[in-house]
Amino acid sequence: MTAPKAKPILEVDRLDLGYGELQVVFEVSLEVARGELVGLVGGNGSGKSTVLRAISGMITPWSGEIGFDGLKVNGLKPHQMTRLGMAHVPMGRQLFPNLTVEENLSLGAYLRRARHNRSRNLERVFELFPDLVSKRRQPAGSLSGGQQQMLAIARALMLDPKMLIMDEPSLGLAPFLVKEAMQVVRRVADMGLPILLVEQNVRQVLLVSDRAYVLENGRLVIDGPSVDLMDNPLVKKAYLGL
Amino acid sequence: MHAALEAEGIVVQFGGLVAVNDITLSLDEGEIFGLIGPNGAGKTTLFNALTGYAPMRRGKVSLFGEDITQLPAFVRARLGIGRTFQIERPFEELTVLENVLIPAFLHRARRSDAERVAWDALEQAGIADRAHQPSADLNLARRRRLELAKALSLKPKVLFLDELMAGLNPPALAEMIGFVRTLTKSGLAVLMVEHIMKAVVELCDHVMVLASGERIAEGSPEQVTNDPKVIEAYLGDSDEPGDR
Amino acid sequence: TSFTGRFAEFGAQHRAGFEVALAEINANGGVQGRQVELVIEDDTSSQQTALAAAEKLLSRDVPIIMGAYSSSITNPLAQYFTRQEFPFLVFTSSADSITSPGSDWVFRINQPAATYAEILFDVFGILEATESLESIAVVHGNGTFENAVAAAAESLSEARGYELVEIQSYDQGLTDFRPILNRFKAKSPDIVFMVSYSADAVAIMRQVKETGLSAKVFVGAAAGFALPEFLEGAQEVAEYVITATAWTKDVNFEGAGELYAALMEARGKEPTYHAAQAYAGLLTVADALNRAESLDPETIQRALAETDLRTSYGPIRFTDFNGYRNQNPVKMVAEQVQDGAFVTVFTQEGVVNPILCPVPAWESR
Amino acid sequence: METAVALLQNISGGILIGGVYALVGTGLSLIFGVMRVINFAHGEFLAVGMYLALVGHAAFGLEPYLAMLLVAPLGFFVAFSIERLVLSRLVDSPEQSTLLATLGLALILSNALLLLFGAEPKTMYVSYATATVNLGRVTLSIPLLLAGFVATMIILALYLFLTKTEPGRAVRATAENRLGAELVGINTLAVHSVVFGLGSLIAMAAGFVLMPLLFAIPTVGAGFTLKAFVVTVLGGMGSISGAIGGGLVLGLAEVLGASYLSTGYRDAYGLIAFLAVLLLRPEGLFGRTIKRV
Amino acid sequence: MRSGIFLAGLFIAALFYPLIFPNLLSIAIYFLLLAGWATSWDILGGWAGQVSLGHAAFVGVGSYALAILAGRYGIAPWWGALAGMALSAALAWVWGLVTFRLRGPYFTLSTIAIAEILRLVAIEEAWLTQGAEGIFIFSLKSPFGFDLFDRQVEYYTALLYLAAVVGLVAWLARGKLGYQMRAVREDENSSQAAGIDPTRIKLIAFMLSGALTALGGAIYGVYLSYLEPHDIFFLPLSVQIALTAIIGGRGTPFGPLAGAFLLVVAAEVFRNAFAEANLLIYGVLIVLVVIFLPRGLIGSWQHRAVRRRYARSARG
Ligand SMILES: Nc1ncnc2c1ncn2[C@@H]1O[C@H](COP(=O)(O)OP(=O)(O)OP(=O)(O)O)[C@@H](O)[C@H]1O
Ligand SMILES: Nc1ncnc2c1ncn2[C@@H]1O[C@H](COP(=O)(O)OP(=O)(O)OP(=O)(O)O)[C@@H](O)[C@H]1O
Ligand SMILES: [Mg+2]
Ligand SMILES: [Mg+2]
Repeated sequence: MTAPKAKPILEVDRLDLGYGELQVVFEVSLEVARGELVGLVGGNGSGKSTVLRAISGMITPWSGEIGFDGLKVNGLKPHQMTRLGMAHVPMGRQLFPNLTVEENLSLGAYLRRARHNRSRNLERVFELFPDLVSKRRQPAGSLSGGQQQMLAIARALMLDPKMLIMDEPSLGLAPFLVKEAMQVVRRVADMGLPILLVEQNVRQVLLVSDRAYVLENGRLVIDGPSVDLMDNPLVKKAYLGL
Repeated sequence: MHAALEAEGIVVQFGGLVAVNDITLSLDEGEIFGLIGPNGAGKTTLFNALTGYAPMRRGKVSLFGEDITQLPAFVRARLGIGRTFQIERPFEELTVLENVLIPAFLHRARRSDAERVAWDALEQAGIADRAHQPSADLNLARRRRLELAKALSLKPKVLFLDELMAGLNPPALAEMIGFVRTLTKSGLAVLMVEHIMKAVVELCDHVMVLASGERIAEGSPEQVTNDPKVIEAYLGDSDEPGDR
Repeated sequence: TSFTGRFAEFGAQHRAGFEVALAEINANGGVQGRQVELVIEDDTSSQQTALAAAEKLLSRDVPIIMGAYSSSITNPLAQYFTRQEFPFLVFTSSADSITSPGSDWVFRINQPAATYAEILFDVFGILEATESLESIAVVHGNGTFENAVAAAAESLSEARGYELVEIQSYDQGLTDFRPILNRFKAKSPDIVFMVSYSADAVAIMRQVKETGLSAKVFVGAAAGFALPEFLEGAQEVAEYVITATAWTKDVNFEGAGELYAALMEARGKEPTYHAAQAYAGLLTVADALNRAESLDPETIQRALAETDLRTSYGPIRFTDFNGYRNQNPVKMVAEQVQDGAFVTVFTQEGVVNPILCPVPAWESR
Repeated sequence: METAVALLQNISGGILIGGVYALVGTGLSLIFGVMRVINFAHGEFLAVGMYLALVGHAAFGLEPYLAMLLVAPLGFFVAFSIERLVLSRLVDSPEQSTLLATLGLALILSNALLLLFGAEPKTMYVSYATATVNLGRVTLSIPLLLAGFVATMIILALYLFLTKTEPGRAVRATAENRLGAELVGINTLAVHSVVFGLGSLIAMAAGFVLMPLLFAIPTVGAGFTLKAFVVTVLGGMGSISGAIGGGLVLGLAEVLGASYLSTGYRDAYGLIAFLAVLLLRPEGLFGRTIKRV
Repeated sequence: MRSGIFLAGLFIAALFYPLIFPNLLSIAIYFLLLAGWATSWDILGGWAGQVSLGHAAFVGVGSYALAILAGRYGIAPWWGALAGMALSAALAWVWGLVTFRLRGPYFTLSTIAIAEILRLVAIEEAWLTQGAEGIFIFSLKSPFGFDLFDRQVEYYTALLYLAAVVGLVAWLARGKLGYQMRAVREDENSSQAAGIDPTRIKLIAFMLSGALTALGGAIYGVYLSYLEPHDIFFLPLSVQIALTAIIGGRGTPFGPLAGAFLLVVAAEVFRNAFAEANLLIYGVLIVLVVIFLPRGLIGSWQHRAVRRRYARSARG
């Protein structure tokens, strides 16, 4: 069930990344197949967010290749990636705090490719996140942390994306919300959307994802089906705190 | 004998919203006091009120018996209240050492003396090896340690830690828990807000649970984590995320 | 002088005057048989650049230095050259303070600010014969020069028995004079006395019409009202305005008409009296250099002091009078806008063309 | 009775002038709201507008208001390209960089005008330059009325654009959160360029409507930049409706101060109002306070 | 340390300048004064992070105090300068108390407004300042027989002034106040947590900055020997002071010096080389510096140096 059969939607090949003169990611290769929920885990500062930033176009790779949906996308800007159908839920959510929940969502469908499905998607999203329905006329800034996280995911879904990448959706959430957020991610994946999920909370990631990569100091060290990683002694020691 | 920090009937309001409602707490030297609760419960706001950043509608705060309710934040800092911020705020243009030097200057006017204090704090927080790195380039774990070092170089008597552990991976978390534990040895009183229950359970002597600005439970970590009200409002019932 | 910055407009006029004068001097064999070279520095309309440029010129062994446009720049220059004991010829800046008290080293061929007011008050005196003029209202910019003219107008009103009903200053670049004009209207003065640079002058006259402010005499002292731009911009509302100027093509100095034509060609458009002043300034310098036996500052200073020259700008000689020092006693002329053109109406010799007065009210034009 | 008429006269004058100030402020406010750039070259764009009006008038004998429509694309293009060339490179630079850059631009623009058109003041003569209408005993200048009217229309159009159209929404989203806007697929750099183009075009439009009233010199801009600052602060930075209020307050403060106090301090009245508002209501007279967590 | 030696060398070289270029003193004096003003401005604008565009007001207060006291009461120029400094410090104190509630661009705009109001006051209150007519400094008491109007004497006075200001700032930068100012600039909340009273630090910075600017203004007044409100309380002068510091590098002890050097030399070269286009080219220069060196000449270099030093130490 987890092995990629068709051509993967995201292919990252030997990526080198860095800031200024400092290299932080070395020869990272990974792929995400259609319909797959893939985790990317690793210690603090191991370069997870950096990889996501490169994929979504916030930084330009030093070398290596990023292929998305059959296209080479190195060096495209975030909005161009979005146009291709890549939705990014970054750390810190990046909502429009003074606009209402509804306005935030409808901006999510700003692009022409999503615009005509706007009302259909809106319904779908409210189904997925019933909490947001009652808040639709409130400014996004007034929502609680957990609700804001939901809204960020919901806004990304409004795009009708081909793929979703998420950076630490559970950061700073209360324990029960962490679980809820993870369940939401799983539900979205079950609807057939491929997801690349970066999380500090390794245990949670391994519980929900199909496959995972482990990054250490900017290099990939282990990868494989999540169930196997759960039992990997190295992972157990370093990331599960067991 | 006075408690290190006492707060009585604290109320904070933002417009019509009562963010903190009538909270009373007391904290002794060497004690670690945990504050937990769902997002938006008012934990940070309570911290802000106690440290002088949020205006209080009502209530009284005293430090070793001295009333500090009316004092501005920087005076409270001088009297011995150290704090970290939930969203870390290093002085970005400065190096790690210089960041820590600033609070260290508080009690020593001479640079060489202040530097000694700063180095001690850096060692204590485990980030001395990065002393000359520009602080803007630090990763999350190190930023947290820097926050801690900054608070420590004030030589505080009471330390407020706002989600110091959030986002740390298990080894970094274990290390940080170790740092905090050693702090209390010298009699420092610690008040911490955390969502990471592991840290709360391992460190705290006493825990208070807030929800919508109200206190809903209080007691030892075991008592609190087993309280059905807390489980419902905060912890959630199962340990597993969804069924798959 | 200034080629860039706030006063660039006048630098361009000066340049035309210099060109014409230089060509004339060198065509006539230069000075003591040598061709004259003119070294020009741009002061970028800034005091400090002017001082630096002055020092630079001194170090280049020029025999004499002329400058600048704005009084605020010429004043520190005059101070500097006095201390350096170097001859300095002022040809445009009109602040009284340049030659009053003045110094041995500073010479000025153009009129001080106060004379702008004087000639106009002389005109009022003439008009009194037929009209009763009693009250006067003054509006002026707050620059050094406008201020000086207004101050002179204030003291002259008192000396000559006019009632000063309003005196209002405004900040440069102001666009809306209506409040001031409405105030004037409430006092209905016989004379409206305006001191402004050219751009403001147009706006003032347009708004005078708009607010319906009528008076028996409108006078515009100084720069703004005497420039061709004023006619162009204000068109019919400029009619009847009387202005004071140092030089026009109609003055009865020999060659004035030819000078006008030459300046016109050099500037590529209507020249102003600033161009003529620059022209006369350079001639004065050449004349002094011609008479000086050597190029050391004292000799040139002495030669300058003994200047007695007739130019198409007018006679030039430096005397001490009324507290002025080394000041050329310029005879101003008054012009009036008649049928869309400046007509010279009054000179020191008396009325040369009829002065239209009183000015008809706006409704009846 | 006389004083009442005078008061009415002054108030109506203040309102009309205020309308033009509002227009100048609106452009600045738009740029600040979206790009967080305090544009020190704003007045220079107004000056560019004046010269464009002159050129249009001289070359084609056009009414300034007609010329405005014809030359607008050119003006927009100039500002748009300047943003592309300079400011877009500074999006991630420290805050003072853009401040400096716009100061540099101001110098470049005003001196380019000096080189192209010379330093002497240029006026434009239109037949209605001094025409007036009478409302009761109050006299109103027709060019000023026209200016006030056009200013209102432009501001209204801008308001409708921002609130009612899809691109307008993209502009607001960019103003709220640039990264967030990128993530929903908005090309925020393009939005910046367009906003800068629009904001500057509005300044130029103000130059157009002022031309029949005023005169153009290359250095006319600086004073208007200052006025625009006053307007935007009075009204609340980044708020379009605030700019209208700010413009009116400034117009009235100046006219009434000059009429009933002393004219020498005329500019000070606006500035004092500005300081008072800054200190008492930093969000502007008409701004809403939006507190964030 | 090394930069200290470098600077001492520069200072000694500067002592000989008048011997080498006896005819280029005016421009050197202006450079020294501009560098001094920019360094003073930087105390507030760079170190404490409050960008002011109203510093010409302090130049005005300093020069007018000297001119009025010397001209009207025959008071010695050094007392006049001191009075100007004291007055400026007092002005800065009031000014700061009123405006420090404002942050970022709002503070900047308020400084423009206040300086403009002061300009109007200087024009309108002629009983004090002689208004638009301007005020002359004709004669001054000569200390130790030096003629203060002599360009050489002015040069050395200005050089001493600059050396004192730069020295003071370099010394401050390493000490408590320097760090407290930077803390306030970076984050006021965090600095409160470090026990710092941000308002007090900003006030100190403003008063120091104002007083030192006024001292330079007093020297400038003597150099011009004629003051006129439009030229002294001039917004472009305020802008140039800020520009100099920012181009050189905000919050670096020697940045303003470098900025002044670049701008003065560029202005002079362009004035001679490009005639009427000189200010245009000058504007282009500013834009280019901003684009390619966003932290200013020294600032960008320092920023890179810190990182390089760290990268080296991390590797080694
Ligand atoms: N903007 C930046 N400038 C310079 N260095 C950076 C920047 N952002 C990140 N880094 C460095 O790059 C390295 C990788 O950072 P990254 O944020 O990708 O790690 P991460 O795996 O996402 O860790 P975290 O758990 O902290 O989110 C870290 O050492 C960090 O210090
Ligand atoms: N400055 C403010 N203005 C208005 N409302 C505020 C402000 N600060 C906080 N609030 C509101 O007060 C409530 C408590 O917020 P607080 O930040 O204290 O929550 P918290 O318990 O720290 O949550 P989290 O765990 O997500 O950090 C929230 O509803 C928040 O929206
Ligand atoms: Mg990360
Ligand atoms: Mg919190």
